[in-house]
Amino acid sequence: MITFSFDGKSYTAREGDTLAAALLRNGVGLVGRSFKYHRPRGIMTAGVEEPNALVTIGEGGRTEPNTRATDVFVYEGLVAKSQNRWPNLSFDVGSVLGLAAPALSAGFYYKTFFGSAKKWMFYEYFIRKAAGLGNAPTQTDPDRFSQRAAFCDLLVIGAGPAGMQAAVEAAEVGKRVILVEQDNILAPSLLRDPQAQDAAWIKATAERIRAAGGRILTRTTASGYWEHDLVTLTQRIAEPGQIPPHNVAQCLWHVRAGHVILATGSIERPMAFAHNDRPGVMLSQAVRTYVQRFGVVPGKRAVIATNNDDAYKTAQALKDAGAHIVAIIDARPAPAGAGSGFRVYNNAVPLSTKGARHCLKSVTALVDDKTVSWDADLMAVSGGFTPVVHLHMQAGGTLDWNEHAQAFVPAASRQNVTTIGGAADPQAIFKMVPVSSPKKSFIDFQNDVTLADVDLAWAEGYRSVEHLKRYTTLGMATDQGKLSNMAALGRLAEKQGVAIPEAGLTTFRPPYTPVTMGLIAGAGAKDAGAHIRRLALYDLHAAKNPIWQPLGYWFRPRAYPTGGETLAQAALREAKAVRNNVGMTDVSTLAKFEISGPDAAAFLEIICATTVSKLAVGRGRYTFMLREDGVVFDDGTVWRLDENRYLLTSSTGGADRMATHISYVRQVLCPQMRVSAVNVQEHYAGIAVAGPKAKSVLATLIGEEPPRHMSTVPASIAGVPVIILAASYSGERAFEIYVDASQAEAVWAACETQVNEVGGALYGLEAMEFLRIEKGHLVVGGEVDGRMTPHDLALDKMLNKAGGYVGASGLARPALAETRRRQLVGLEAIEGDIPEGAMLVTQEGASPVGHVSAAAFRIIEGGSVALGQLTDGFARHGEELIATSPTRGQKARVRVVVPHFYDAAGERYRD
Amino acid sequence: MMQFTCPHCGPRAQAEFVYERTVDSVVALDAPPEDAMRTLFTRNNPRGVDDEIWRHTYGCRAWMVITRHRVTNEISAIRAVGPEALT
Amino acid sequence: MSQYSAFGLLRGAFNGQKHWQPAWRDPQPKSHYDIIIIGGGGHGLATAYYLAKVHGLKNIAVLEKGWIGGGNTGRNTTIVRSNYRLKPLHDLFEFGLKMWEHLSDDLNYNVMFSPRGAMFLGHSDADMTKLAERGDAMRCDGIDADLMTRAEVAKFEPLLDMSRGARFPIDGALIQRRGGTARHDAVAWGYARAADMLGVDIIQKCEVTGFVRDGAAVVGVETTRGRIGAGRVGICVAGNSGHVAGLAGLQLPVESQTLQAMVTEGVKPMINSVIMSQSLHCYISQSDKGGVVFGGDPDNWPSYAQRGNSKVMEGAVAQGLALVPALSRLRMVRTWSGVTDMSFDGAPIIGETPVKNLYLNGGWCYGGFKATPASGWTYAHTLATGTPHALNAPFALDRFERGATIDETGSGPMPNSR
Amino acid sequence: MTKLSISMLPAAPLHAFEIWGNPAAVGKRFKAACGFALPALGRSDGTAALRLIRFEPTVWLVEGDASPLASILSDDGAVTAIGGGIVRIRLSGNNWRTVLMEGGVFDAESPTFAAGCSAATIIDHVNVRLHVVDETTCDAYVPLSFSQGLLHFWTQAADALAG
Repeated sequence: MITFSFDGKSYTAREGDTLAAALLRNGVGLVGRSFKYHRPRGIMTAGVEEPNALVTIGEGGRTEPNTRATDVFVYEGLVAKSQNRWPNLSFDVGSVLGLAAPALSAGFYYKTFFGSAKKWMFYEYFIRKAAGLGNAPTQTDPDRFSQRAAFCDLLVIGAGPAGMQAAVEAAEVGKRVILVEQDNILAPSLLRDPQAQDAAWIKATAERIRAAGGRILTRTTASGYWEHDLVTLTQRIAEPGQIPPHNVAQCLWHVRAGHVILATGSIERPMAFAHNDRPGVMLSQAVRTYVQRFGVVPGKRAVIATNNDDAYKTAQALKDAGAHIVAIIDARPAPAGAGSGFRVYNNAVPLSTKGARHCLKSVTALVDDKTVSWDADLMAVSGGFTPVVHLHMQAGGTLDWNEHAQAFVPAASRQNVTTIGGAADPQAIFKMVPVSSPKKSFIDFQNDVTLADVDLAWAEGYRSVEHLKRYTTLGMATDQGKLSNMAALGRLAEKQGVAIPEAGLTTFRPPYTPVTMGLIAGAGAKDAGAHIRRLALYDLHAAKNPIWQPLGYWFRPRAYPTGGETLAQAALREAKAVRNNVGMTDVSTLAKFEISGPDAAAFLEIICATTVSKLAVGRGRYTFMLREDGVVFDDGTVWRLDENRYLLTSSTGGADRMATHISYVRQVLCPQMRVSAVNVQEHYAGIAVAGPKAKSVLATLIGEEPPRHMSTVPASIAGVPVIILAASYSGERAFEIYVDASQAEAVWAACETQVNEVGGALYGLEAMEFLRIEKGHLVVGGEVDGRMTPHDLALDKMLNKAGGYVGASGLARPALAETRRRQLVGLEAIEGDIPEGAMLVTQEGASPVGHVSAAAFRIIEGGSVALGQLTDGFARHGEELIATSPTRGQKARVRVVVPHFYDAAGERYRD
Repeated sequence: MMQFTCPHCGPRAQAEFVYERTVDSVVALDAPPEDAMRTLFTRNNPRGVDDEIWRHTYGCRAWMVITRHRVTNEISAIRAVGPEALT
Repeated sequence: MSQYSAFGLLRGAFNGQKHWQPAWRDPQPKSHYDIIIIGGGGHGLATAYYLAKVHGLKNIAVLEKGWIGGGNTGRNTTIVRSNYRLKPLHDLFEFGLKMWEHLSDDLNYNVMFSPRGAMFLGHSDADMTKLAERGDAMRCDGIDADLMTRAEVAKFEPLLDMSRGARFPIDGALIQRRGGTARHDAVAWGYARAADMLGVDIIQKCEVTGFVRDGAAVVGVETTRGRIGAGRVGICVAGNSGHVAGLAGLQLPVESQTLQAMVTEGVKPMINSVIMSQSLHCYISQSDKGGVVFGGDPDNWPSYAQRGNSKVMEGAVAQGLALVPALSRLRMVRTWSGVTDMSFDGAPIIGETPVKNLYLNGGWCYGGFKATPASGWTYAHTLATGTPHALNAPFALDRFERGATIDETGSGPMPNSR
Repeated sequence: MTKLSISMLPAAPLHAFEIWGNPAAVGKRFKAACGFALPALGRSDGTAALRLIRFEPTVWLVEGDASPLASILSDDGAVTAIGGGIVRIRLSGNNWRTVLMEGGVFDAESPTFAAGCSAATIIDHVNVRLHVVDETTCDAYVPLSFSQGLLHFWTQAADALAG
């Protein structure tokens, strides 16, 4: 015996019970409330198509709202709660909405609640509160969700007898086979309807499949059929709300199959008649499942309504279990049902039900144009069978109309998929048309859509099946229209006076059944799939407890505060160390490419918009790269390490983009070149040493005269080979030291010792930003914003006059040469501090003429300075503007100046 | 998620590949400026078959032309692009 | 035709709602129209409505190959906002946002525009500066935008992960309080009903298969329901612009890509606004029915298939859960995909084409829904007068080759991220 | 089933050996100098002192002493050091294939992916290069910046699977 609770009351269940079976076993008939009118609802089905019996399972971060009671197996301690009711399930204040139903027809909200948007929001507040079903958890999910790939020759979906047979045959001829069953046992239909195969056959067949290397996954639903025979499977490792082993609650399988067999069976259809939604009205096969598989008899006096033979098995099962079959209402003319031993009424269709205290009391039918009523506490309904063609259709397959079964069946597919069993060949039924009052004849039970709603949509011109669905919300509930679709199509066809296949067809898209969001996210739920990239020197930085700053997926030290410094204080101290003394920083994340071969220089002159080939061995230069449309997209430096070997650096943020660009040019545009372009971004860690004392620090470290500005030499520090590039971003004499990342710690330590020796400091990105702004250096993502040309950034004098670089054609576009373009300027505060990102306006209230792309302070003298983009900025030096940030309530008066605030002549680079 | 048969690696999941551009948008380095910009900025964009440049970025890093139907995702051809094919 | 009102519904309560008439007629196509709009989505129907209402034109048809509102109008995440950084964009979208505020009354059809706030989260100081820059650009042009502190964000959306240790910690947000969502289908149906009342012929199941030319000029269209003459023809089929323009021999700076979105099972209110992010590419809101609506990036490769991709969906959901962990145990119940015109600067194209009498409205990338009223208004102006409205003049087709692109993100002439 | 052991191998010099022309001639020179042929794509070959693993059409990953390679290439290719950016993670035990399916898209469970085979793929968003050393050992070559994260990911997956 298993103990569980529902709405706070404790019950017991048997091993293997679904929650629905357990509730019925305990005589609980009222389980939920409908979405719109809050009508009392019970258990209607025994499967994933259940529209009514939705409950919230579990507690805390494992709470799963809207769980179908028919699709959760009871475990010890399961906690279930009813939902969409207040104050409780049997007395729900929301059910007053049912009284207003005559006014709340389909799409009523389109026709009222006029007035301003604010007024609508007032009404909407109440509508939103009434809508929804369960409550989402508010705590963090304590479990993980796994995602796995699998490959097979054959994937069989549905482990009924047909599916198992197909799986074993393939496995035993050496194929890789996966067999999937959404129930927690194989061949569950054999428990409902005992057949030739028995439990022993199931066990033996499963063993044969496994012995042949096949994989069997139960409690696993094929939820999506995607391109090229990729099928996603959702596997429940733990039941909803249950604490899973190893913290993994579910697994999402991505299965690439050579061939897919769908043995997915069919779903029984309800019938449309008045008050067909009352607790106690159930689908026939569901009733049989509860009786035969679970040993639960959901009623004592049963009326069966059917249009086919299958429901007679239900009658027999009920009778065998001791229930009284009051009547069988068979839509078919005599002699259908004759000889069954039951009281059969032919030419009979259900009209309505009556109830009391949320239980069924009586059923009324139309028999040969006469009304007949019976007292009953259970009604088992079979309106025919809808093949589960969802996956076939998701795969892009078409459907055929099967007149005997009044159902769509799979036809051609462009993927390697075959449907077998009941899904391909459903049982024959008798076509019937609803005759009862459409107003209370529900077809979408959860969303409370009635035949009258379909009729209204039709009358108002919403006649395509998609309009109908959208106008009435039919099929939009958590059961995804599994029960309602055919009823709606039938009514639509009736209105149009055409056959169902001509009335239209809705498309099935994934998922087949709703899929837990955490499972879709998988491991990505924790970090959005954006893994942090860890610096080679991470441990050394972390030991200093810096303030970190994200840059793309990297995190880099922003500043190294000491003694309670704020970020700004630390950054200013660090920047001053660079200006006055020496500082060192980690520049490892810069993009780096090693370009080798006889055509290396020629190749670089395609990538770079500046000249390269004139560089002598051991020399380097600033360079920038253009997109094909002529816009600047990155900048960096290029160094000639050897006769045929160059090192190209570019920005961290653009590294991946630049790597792709270089590969594209190499592989697609210049396949004939004799060149090797290797991405060495992570191979080399980089350490920058900058400041007036940088040269002497370097000299000590390498034991020789450091290279002059824009020169490079190989050297050795702490016994480790390094490359020294004499380059400066800060505006001071500076060096970048590149070293194999696996040996970088020793080099960093040696540098740090020397820097400390002379009283220098580590500096982070914030100080670097101060330094480069003051110097007037560009940053990709700031001044280089993907909209500026070399001319706009005053880089045009550096363009390779010979052309031939990527972007040369783009630069020739006429609008790029017109006036009124934004151009790079410097800004100097006259009054106030310049807010970064502020708009530049000529006067209060005017539309902006530019913006502040980066703002900082003069490091030594103080005073707010900035870089910006300004319309026709080159011609506006000296002009006064306002830099205003209304969102922050900040502004400054500024003067437009040349964008160099520090050592414009570059004298500090000279030794 | 589609599956592409990489000319070098065989059948691989689309997740290993990155779409880069259509073949009709490839601007040769020596294209005249006017043609270059028209090529860069306009596409056939057929509701049918087109030649696309994809890269096996998370695999062998090679570039290839994939001929694909934009509605059915049927792949009719894949050919390698790049330096002299090495075996 | 009956006016929609609460009174009408009450009256219906006593007659079984039997007095309602079709919301629009189902006319046969005439042999000639002054203006034909190709495409019965929100934009096309809005264009027809404003042509009739503002420009007084009487002889207009909207041709729809399927059913109205069945393309991207019915396949988006229903977000309405005007919070763009660049002036031509925020001016156009703001013009539209102002129209949204009165659209239900104007159309006598409740489009459920719900301005509950559209928020961009910032996850670093750099993000917050970028958001301030965007907000400042908007504010200087008279558009509402406010920065929110961390504490304000936490109060406004209590289920966001506000922990400092989050992968994308939340440092604040830029909110446009006048932004929000609307009911997408209602927009198409409301415009259709209002246009129909003004005499516009809305012709469904009528696919354009070619253009009728007289020398250099277009003088009509071939359709699955026969040839129809026209004074001017306006293409308005975003997603399929490349295909339809191709029938006229035009190649566009557009690539069609799939954009998918999804919705969870309905739950009681948990998300109050529209949540977007400066660093991530997902957007989250909750519908009136309680479903949490999710969107992400387009698929980044060309496609006309209205089908999603599992990996792209997984990526978008992972991003959403990183922001709102409480979504973990909700279930995705439905997915849908639209085919979007990805233009090569991320901005739309509205204006003339090189072919006389043929006009284009497309290239909306994944931002078309919110623009519906503004798009219709400016396109109607363009079609009625033959010259663009000031608001859509910057969005000319020739801007790419001229070098006057409107590139909000600065990502350049590729419809994917590179 | 033996528990999977997942560990980082010590840093080692690794090189990219790229050919841009005359592949047949280079192949001949290589075989003459090194005693084994350049392996085909998706394969490895070599000795404890020098092993080449081919993950790309024109590039081989070189493990071991790369000093003789430059002269073999002459003007037909180049050798570039890349080892600083790559961490080698060794998965040894019976179920390394199962672990590699977690967060992956490549068929590491295929019987044809056997000793001496190599493949580059993406696992948990990281580009990973795999080399099957023997039936119970697979080496993964992982970008340095993602290596700690991937090590954790595999360890967690192995623990869950071991249960």
